[in-house]
Amino acid sequence: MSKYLPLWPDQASTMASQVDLLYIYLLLVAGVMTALIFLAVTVLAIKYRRRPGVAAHQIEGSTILELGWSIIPFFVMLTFFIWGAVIFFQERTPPADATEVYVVAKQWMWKIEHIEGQHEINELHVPTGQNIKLIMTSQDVIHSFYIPAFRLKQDVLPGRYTTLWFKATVPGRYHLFCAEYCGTMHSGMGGDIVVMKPEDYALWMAGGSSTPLAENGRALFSSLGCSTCHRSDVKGRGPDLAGIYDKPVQLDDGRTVIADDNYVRESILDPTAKIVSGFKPVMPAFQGIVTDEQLNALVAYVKSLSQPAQGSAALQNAPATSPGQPEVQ
Amino acid sequence: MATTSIPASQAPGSTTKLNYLNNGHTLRSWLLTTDHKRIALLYLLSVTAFFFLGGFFAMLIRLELLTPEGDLMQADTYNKVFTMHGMIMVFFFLIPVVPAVLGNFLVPLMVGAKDLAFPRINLLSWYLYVIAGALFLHCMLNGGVDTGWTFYTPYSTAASNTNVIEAGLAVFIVGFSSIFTGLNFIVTIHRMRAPGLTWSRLPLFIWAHYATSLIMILGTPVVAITIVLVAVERVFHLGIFDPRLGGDPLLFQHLFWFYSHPAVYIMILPSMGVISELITCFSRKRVFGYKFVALSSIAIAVIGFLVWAHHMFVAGISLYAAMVFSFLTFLVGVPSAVKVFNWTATLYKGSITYATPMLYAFGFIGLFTIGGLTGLFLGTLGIDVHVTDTYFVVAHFHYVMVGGVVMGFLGGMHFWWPKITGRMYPEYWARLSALLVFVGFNLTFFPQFVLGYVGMPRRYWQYPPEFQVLNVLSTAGASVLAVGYILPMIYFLWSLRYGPIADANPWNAAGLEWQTASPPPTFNFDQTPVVTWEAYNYDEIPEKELEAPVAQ
Amino acid sequence: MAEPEHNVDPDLTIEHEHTTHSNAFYIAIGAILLVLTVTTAAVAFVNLGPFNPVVALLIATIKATLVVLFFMHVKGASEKLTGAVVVSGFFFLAILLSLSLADYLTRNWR
Amino acid sequence: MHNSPATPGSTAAQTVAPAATMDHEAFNPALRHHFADAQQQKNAASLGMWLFIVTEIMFFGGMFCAYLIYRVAHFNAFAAGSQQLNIWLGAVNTAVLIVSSVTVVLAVKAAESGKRKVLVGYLVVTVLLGLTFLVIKGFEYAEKFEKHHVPGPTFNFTEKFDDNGKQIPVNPKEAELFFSLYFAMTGMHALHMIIGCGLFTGLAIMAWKGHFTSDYFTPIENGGLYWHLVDIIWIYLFPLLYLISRHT
Repeated sequence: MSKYLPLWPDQASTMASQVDLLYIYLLLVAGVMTALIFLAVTVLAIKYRRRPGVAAHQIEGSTILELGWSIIPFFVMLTFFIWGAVIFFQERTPPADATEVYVVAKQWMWKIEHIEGQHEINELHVPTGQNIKLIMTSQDVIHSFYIPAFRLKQDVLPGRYTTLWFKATVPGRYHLFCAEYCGTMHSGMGGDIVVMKPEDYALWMAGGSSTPLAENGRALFSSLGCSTCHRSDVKGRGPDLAGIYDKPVQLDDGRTVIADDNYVRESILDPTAKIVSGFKPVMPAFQGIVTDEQLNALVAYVKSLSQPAQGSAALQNAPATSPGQPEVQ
Repeated sequence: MATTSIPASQAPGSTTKLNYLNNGHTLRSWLLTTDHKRIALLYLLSVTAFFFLGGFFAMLIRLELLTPEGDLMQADTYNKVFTMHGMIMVFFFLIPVVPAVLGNFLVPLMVGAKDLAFPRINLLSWYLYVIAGALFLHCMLNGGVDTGWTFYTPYSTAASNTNVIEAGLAVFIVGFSSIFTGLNFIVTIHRMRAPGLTWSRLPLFIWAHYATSLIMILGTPVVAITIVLVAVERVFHLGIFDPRLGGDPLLFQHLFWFYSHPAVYIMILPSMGVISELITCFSRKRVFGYKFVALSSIAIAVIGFLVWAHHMFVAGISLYAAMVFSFLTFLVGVPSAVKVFNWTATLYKGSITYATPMLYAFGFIGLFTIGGLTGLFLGTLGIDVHVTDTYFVVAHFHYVMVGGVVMGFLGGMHFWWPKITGRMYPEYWARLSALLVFVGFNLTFFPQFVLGYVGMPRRYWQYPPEFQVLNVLSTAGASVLAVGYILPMIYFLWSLRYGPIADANPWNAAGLEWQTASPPPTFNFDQTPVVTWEAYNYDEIPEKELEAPVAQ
Repeated sequence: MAEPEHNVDPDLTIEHEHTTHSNAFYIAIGAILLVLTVTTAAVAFVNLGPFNPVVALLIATIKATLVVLFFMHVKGASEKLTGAVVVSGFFFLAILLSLSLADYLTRNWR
Repeated sequence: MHNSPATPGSTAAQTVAPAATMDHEAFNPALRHHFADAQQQKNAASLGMWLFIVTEIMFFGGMFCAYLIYRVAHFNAFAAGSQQLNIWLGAVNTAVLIVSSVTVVLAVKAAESGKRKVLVGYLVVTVLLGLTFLVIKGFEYAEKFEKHHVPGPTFNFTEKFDDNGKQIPVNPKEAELFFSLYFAMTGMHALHMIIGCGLFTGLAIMAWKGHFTSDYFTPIENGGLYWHLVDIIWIYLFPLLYLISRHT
């Protein structure tokens, strides 16, 4: 793999090898098909070139043959579909133990917030061997978070969260690109994914002090006055948020939704959209009041209220919060 | 036939026969004509102009990408250049090129009609094209537009401060030009066929145009209203597609691709029709499996409407919708594969000559095979996530849209040039240009597959240095390709004056259009033809010395 | 042969005569449409739960069908093609609506 | 030459001017040169019109798609917006359009039986009904302006969604979306009505001048198809826009 003529991208995530395997399978099938057709056209064109006195032999067609070359390719393509869908399903299903990282895209930079509080711009440090889940949103137009070495890409939309997860395998520096056209400096909206060995990563994490995201969220939660209504004692005018994350919520209009990232986000920005059963629509909308970064902190905090001890670095670092027992102010 | 079809108004043996070309020479007789053949030529001129304009932008893109730094132009300029390239090539060249030029000229001839069903609407559709084109040129000179040809929201409605509305209006108008063309074709094919010309006797060119017209009629209005909504949102700051104002940008993508994916089939189907004509003629054979090939056109048109969200696999659509659309995408592969296999089988036991049109047909099969097969990569979910929005996609759609459509168009132009002008083109130069186009095309776009898989995103003005070698290769190929495209321009013009005179049927081809004079009289046929034979009845056509018409 | 027969292909020979009805018939259809309009407005004020939009759309479709069949003379036209054109129009509209909705309804947001 | 069209008379054709041989029907001023006969011309025009109607269905279909998806997404806001529309004006307008469709179909019948004055009468009544619709629509739009329900900088929506007496506040942005679609859909429909009125005025003048006979009235027929289409679109717009969750 030459530095000047790269023919294959680096493989740096668990997904990369899977995608490459499927790609090689497709290359083989496509290569064979192309070769067959090119060969057939060439051979037939030469063999049956016009010769004086030799007329063409008319053939109407052959239903069996034609059905054959309709149905057989279809089954071959079915294997592409199934294999591709299996990989896609994995790519779109983050494991439960993934460490969360928040990504905010804007023209033209990537702002990254680790749950432990580290902020980065156009760079993302991750350890090998750990599942990382990116929770991404955009402040303006559509962007797309693309890491070729991981074979992963996800559009980042304004107004909602999209997610991407991976497990890096090989330490190194890899390209991060914006893959959805987003204006003047679209091609400059890139950066690096820095994959480190866990011990190096721990060192990097230790450098510089920062407040965990959920802790920021907790501060916001009280400064914005959320804590006056969302409380666990009966006097609360809003639903208690402890333990609701990722659980079904019964709505006023009879529907049930899962309280995932997007639901929490929407409920902060536009509280009347999905009212929890038994509560009145009294909460003011926070659209335009909180920034995307603050929103991420609030979402991280709400989540931390539902997290058991394991897999939550944020919680262990958060002093006033003990696992499973949300505080009431 | 050529001699028997001299119109009565001309004395036999007279050197000039009355035909659609010399029936009036004033500018007015051209600009107010309702003759489908003249309108086809008007389209040919305007479409060619836009092709070279779009090609000019393509060269700018390739030159900028010679080096990793953005050194030839500013980022803003580059964004406008690729947007202009895309919009011109898609809306002003690829969509109209085959239907509006070859289709306009040949559909009435092939069905044995005197004209299209609505000649004045046909003229109107050319004027709409011209108005849209003028509007677009004005927009371009006025600073251009930088949204990419896809107009993605909210960039186009809230972020871009270029002439989005004017460009949108141009696309809206040219859309109606396309709708009217499609409407005219469908009515003509249903209502104006010569006696005896049953559906099962129609040339495959007609079937392909019928299928294309269906898409034009069913799809274009949706993109038209979508662009209206984008313009309205931009003017009044509404939130139809802007999430900050309650809308959803993905709805725009749904509506846009509902048309714009089938639009690819608007482009490619007519070219497939051309290829069917070429392959049968130059192998002197009936097409292998007429019904399969004919119905595969309709199948492509219908299934083509079910697959649009495969452009949106990473856009944030639901996991399940993505799987459904991926599956449906593979369905559309079947009729496309059938066409390629049947063309190849048509060669079997034929009597094949390698005239230029046939070289283009071979080229089409080659490029479309690669383009189609790489489409399967993109339909495969796991692969698409990696390669979508990279140069892999760029390479894929150029193989299909440029490789397919332009090969078909040039092949068709060479094939019907004697019918259109009454002159033969120079065979030697034509073969050379066919070769240049094929080689240049592959040199330009094949490296882009590699570039895409190693991760270079599309619409990049500058890129990491390790991608340079592949980009240089691509630019080098583009210059070969450019020569291949400019050559036909020159020798076609040359042949208008110096080309050998063609008789009514220089290729000894089947099909009604070859049974009238070259160039045809204004009303196409001296007498309404009555069809008593099947399509491509090459077994009933006696051999003829082919050396004569093939010049050089 | 000089005067070719035009009835070689059924598609080219359809006698496009729509069955005209009496004025009274058209007025009766109009009256039914008016009654349906009143009905749909009235039903809107009755709480049928999730069936309100269903009933409203059902009535609208009945009205549209009446207009298409009798006012636009699709019923009784010896012309099968017209019916096919109308049906295909609504068919592709249905594709647009249902496949887009398929995405929205299976998303885990909104 | 091979398979020249089976016309032994092709040599005979040389004695006649090409255009003259083509026209089978000796004299019919409405017959365009490229059609074999009036029937073919009429069939072509009719099919063309129907195809145009299909494009119109798809044109409005894009907006119906947007409407459907946002109605599902922001039901409360859409219901609140709908409750602010004037259902009576909407219903009256529906009735006006239905009556106009009846007059159109009667006009076509009059044309078919060659009754010129009756035809003109129905056409004029149709135009008047169309104008009535537009005037009523104008009053509705004026009301929206007064209530600041026109999307844009002045938009203001404080009304709540009244769900069986339960007052649910809605996001004004989402309500604005409802009114955006309301104005886009009814506006595009009104534009079609305006075009229709112009078209029918023209047809009435042509009919008055005696352009149409019982053999040739294709423009009346096709104009009628257009009018009915515009009617059908309104038949759907009325329940979709005006009748969301009215049962309070």
